[in-house]
Amino acid sequence: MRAELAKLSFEPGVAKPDPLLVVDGVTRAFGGLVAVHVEHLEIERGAITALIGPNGAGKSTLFNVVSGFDRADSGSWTFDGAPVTGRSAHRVARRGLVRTFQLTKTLSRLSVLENMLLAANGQRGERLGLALLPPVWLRQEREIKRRADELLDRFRLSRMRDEYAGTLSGGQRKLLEMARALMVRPTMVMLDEPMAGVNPALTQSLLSHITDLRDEGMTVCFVEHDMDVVMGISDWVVCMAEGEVVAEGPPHAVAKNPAVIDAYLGKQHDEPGTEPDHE
Amino acid sequence: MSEQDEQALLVAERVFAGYVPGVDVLCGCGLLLGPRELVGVIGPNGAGKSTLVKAIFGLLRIRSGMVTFKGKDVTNLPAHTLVSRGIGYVPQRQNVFPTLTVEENLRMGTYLRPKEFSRRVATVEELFPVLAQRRAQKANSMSGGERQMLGMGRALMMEPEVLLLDEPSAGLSPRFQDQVFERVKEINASGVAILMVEQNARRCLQICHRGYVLDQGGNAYTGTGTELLHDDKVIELYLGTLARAR
Amino acid sequence: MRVPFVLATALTQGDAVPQGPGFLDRALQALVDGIQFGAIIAITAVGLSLIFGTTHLINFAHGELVTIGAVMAFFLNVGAGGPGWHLIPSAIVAIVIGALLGGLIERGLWRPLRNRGTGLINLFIITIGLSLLLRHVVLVFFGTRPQSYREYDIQQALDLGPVGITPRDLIIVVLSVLVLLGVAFMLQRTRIGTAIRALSSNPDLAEASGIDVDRVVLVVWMLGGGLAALGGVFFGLTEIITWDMGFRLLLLMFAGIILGGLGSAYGAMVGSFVIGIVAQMSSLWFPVDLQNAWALLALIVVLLIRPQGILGQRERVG
Amino acid sequence: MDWSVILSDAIRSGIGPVAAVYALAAIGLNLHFGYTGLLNFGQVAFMLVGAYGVAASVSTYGLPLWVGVLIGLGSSVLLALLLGLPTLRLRAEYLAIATIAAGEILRLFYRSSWAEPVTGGVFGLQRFATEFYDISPIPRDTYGFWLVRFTSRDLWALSVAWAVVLLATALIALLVHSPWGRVIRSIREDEDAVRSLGKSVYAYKMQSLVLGGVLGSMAGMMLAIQNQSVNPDSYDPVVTFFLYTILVLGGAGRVFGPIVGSILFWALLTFFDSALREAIAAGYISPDVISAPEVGAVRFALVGLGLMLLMIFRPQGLLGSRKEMLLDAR
Repeated sequence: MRAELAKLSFEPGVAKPDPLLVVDGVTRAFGGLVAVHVEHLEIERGAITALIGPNGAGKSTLFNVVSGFDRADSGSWTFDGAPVTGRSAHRVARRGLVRTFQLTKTLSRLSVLENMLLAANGQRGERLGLALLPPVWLRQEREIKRRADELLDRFRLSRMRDEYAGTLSGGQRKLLEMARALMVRPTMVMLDEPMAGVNPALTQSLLSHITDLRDEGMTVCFVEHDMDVVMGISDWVVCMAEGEVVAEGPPHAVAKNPAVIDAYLGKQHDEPGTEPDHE
Repeated sequence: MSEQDEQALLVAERVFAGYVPGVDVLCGCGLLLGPRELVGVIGPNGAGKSTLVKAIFGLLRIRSGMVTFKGKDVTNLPAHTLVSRGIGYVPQRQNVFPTLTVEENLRMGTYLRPKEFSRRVATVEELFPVLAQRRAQKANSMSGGERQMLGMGRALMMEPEVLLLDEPSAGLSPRFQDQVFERVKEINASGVAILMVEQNARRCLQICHRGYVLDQGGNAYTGTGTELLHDDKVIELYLGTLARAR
Repeated sequence: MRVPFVLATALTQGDAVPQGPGFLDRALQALVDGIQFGAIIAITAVGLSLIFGTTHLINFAHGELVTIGAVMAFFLNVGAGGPGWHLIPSAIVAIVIGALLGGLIERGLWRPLRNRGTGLINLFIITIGLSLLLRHVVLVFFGTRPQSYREYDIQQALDLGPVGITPRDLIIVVLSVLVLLGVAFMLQRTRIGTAIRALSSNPDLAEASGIDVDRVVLVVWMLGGGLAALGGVFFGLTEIITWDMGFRLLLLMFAGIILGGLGSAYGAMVGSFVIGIVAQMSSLWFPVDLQNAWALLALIVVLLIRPQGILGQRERVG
Repeated sequence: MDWSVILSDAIRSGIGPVAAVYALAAIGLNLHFGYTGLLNFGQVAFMLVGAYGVAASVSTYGLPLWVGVLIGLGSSVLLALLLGLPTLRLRAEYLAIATIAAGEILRLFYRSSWAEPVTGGVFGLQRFATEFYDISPIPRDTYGFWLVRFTSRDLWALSVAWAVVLLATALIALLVHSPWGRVIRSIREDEDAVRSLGKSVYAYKMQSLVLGGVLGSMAGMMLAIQNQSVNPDSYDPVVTFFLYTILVLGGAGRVFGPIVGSILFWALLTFFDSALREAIAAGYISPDVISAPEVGAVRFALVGLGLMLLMIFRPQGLLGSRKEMLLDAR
């Protein structure tokens, strides 16, 4: 995967060999502020793509637009070859594009296990008529439970299985949300700051989860601020600043890209008037 | 530094605070701000920069620790009391009253001393000429940069001794960012001590006298702007291996 | 001289044209009645809207503030054991009592609950409890019998071309409009009014600007209580005083507020007039006892056709 | 004061047919508010269309009772769809105001002179449920224990009503613990999370609204059948407020909350009513302070006060858990 991507030219909007998500001319403005203006962006299938950039670069807004949680002012995007422009959030999710949230959305007054069970798709018991006939869905429910327990185990949440999700710590919520997204069996997961608030001990296991997902064939796109994380696991890095994609490429190439450094630390200004003055 | 310690205007010591019960975002943060000083607080996202400013300004309950202003304990006092004591604050995003006109926004700045309005408005409009041109315009029709100017203008209406700025350059185009930093310097030059939280570390440190680098809710480094600007450890904190790869 | 003439024309018209006045004349009359009804709704709805704007509380007990205003004025005016004052001083005292009651409820109930961090939905249900409580306390003291004020009860209509309006109703409309203009002036031009709008616009920044939010909210409640009491007196004058008059008006207030855009005081004013006019004009085609039903239906229709416009912009997620 | 009279009155009311009717309507509301988080303040509207579905079908059109029941159920489904369509996508407060308005609109329409040929207008309709009482297997007599006695007619009505309540409770218990119920409860917690997992929140809210509305309409039918009469003015918004009080008293989002709430609500209400009347009759309370006709108003005031105090001091109700309440994000 990395080898194939390494052959591309490292510039914004470059075409990928096998793109899963293709974004074209998407803009979104709030009031006078243009939060997102992405000319063209392709997310490669089966790879881990990191979306980086300073605060207010429009990463989350792009996530929201693509996942159907916000509307775009213009533009179109396709997922897995199908147009999903303007589709409502649950339809996008059903197509296999599942996202998590920067501020976790755990279901407080449901148990951790129930949070997991909710996420499984194609549940017969979720239909009102069939819900009344437990024999119809109990077997499926057992299967889902087994899967949920596996994931909880993998994410080290088994101990909290029967607690209210509202009692989890911030980091545990992040883990639960990620595990929950996997219950949907998505083609692609979009993780909005998956490491924020997770303690360093858990970060390592979370990282290995993400690479495992890729190795299992899933496409991962995540917003992250921790550069060690980004450099460590990404196959491809997309850097946004002021709503636009300013750089793309493999981690090592992006790390050398002056546009990225500028985006992060602010552009260097060396005109005489701005020298710091000290007493 | 010790001299500054004694005559510091604003001091925060070992502050613990957070939004969710049981989860502290700030774990023992502290800083001090001397008279007429311009101090920057930088650090990676999620380090607790904005949270620190909110806690100092009474918008978020401090669980333990202390904030003093001019030697008096002001921990957990309501924001409006701090305003009357001489602290101004410009929040990060929602920094204006969108449905009010520019003039009304400024009027709200002198809410506690309405008689001062005409005198102060002249000063503020001199600093931000754009506000004078747009007096009757609603704030929600202004651009992000203009809003930031209005937000600062509003906070300056009370003639504060200390101004707290929460990421003044966030979401602004580079041209406006330059303008904002220019204004921050001017405000500081006029005698107002400024504590500025910034995302744009380089620009921030270029104009600051001193800086604090926050990491995971505690202070990581402190030093003068130039020191920090050239400190590899700071760059590493931001960019991690990205910096090392350089 | 004019009054007998009206009667005479009515009689002759009645003899000559059995259908009564033409459609246009009836429509104009309904419009005038609608404006008058709308003015009363508007006076009461503005306070409700300001309370929502500043605290996000849906105050279901607002109707009771209207009733209490009307009943207080009644007690001072003609109540057994009351002082038997003229209606005008009675009304003024009732307004003061309404303002104090509004302030008392805010200070004694809502502020402590807000400080405890009680959720908005719980607060909403508490207002329903308060509404039940106040309404039935009024019922115990006032009784179920509808009553009228001693003054300005029965009047001859002035003949203004095709429409007629009693001097009392004309004065009510004029006074209502003046009061609404006064409220608008206060909101637009005074320090406290600007602070109220600032608080509705951005509560955190209001606090950060040095505005004592609790005090501003107290003022809003007192204003809301006073306006509700005034509206109650007007409503009692134009129709009749009953123990549940405010509750009957409450849904129309909400209809006006939602029609004009939740949280905007001027929207509430405009919306209330629309509701009043819809109610009265509906009787041109439909039975009079369905007036309020049509007005409420207008609310549902608005929710159906432009909910997004009323809600304003969708909020950002994540 | 005769305490045995007061107590037996309270018990009779607590287990009587009216308590059963309110329990059933509250079960529907519990599905809306307690499980889905929908602020339906027009549950009385569903009761109204149910009651008139039966009454008008039988009285006005001479149809058999069971057809009336079907018509009542059908109208409640229709009402839920009409109501949900504009409001379920909006913020919770809009649903509250739209539903309460819809209740008033319906009441005003049903009582208008316009609808009089069908609904009997302000006079309502009477004597349409003889079929129901004709099939009663209970011989004519009075039944009960101690001073708590019911006529055979009431016993029949209350037996059927409580049987329906138990069935509905079983239905809800089954539903909320099914995957369907899991989605519903998740919507109450965070709609966006549910959306992000590929569930159509709108469709589930609509299903909940319809189902709870149908239960409400069944309650309305039972009330109409018990009284052998319907009158539009007994379906005013206060009924919905009572239902909320019942729900909060028993515990919202609890399977048995509505039953416990309703029994307790009516027992307490009657207890106060009866005690006040006895106290006035015995001269403990001067008629100048509260006269006998005012007792009704006083007890409504107490309901309001009770609802406030409950929401302030024990919002989780009798059966709810404090821990869960503290996690309530709303």
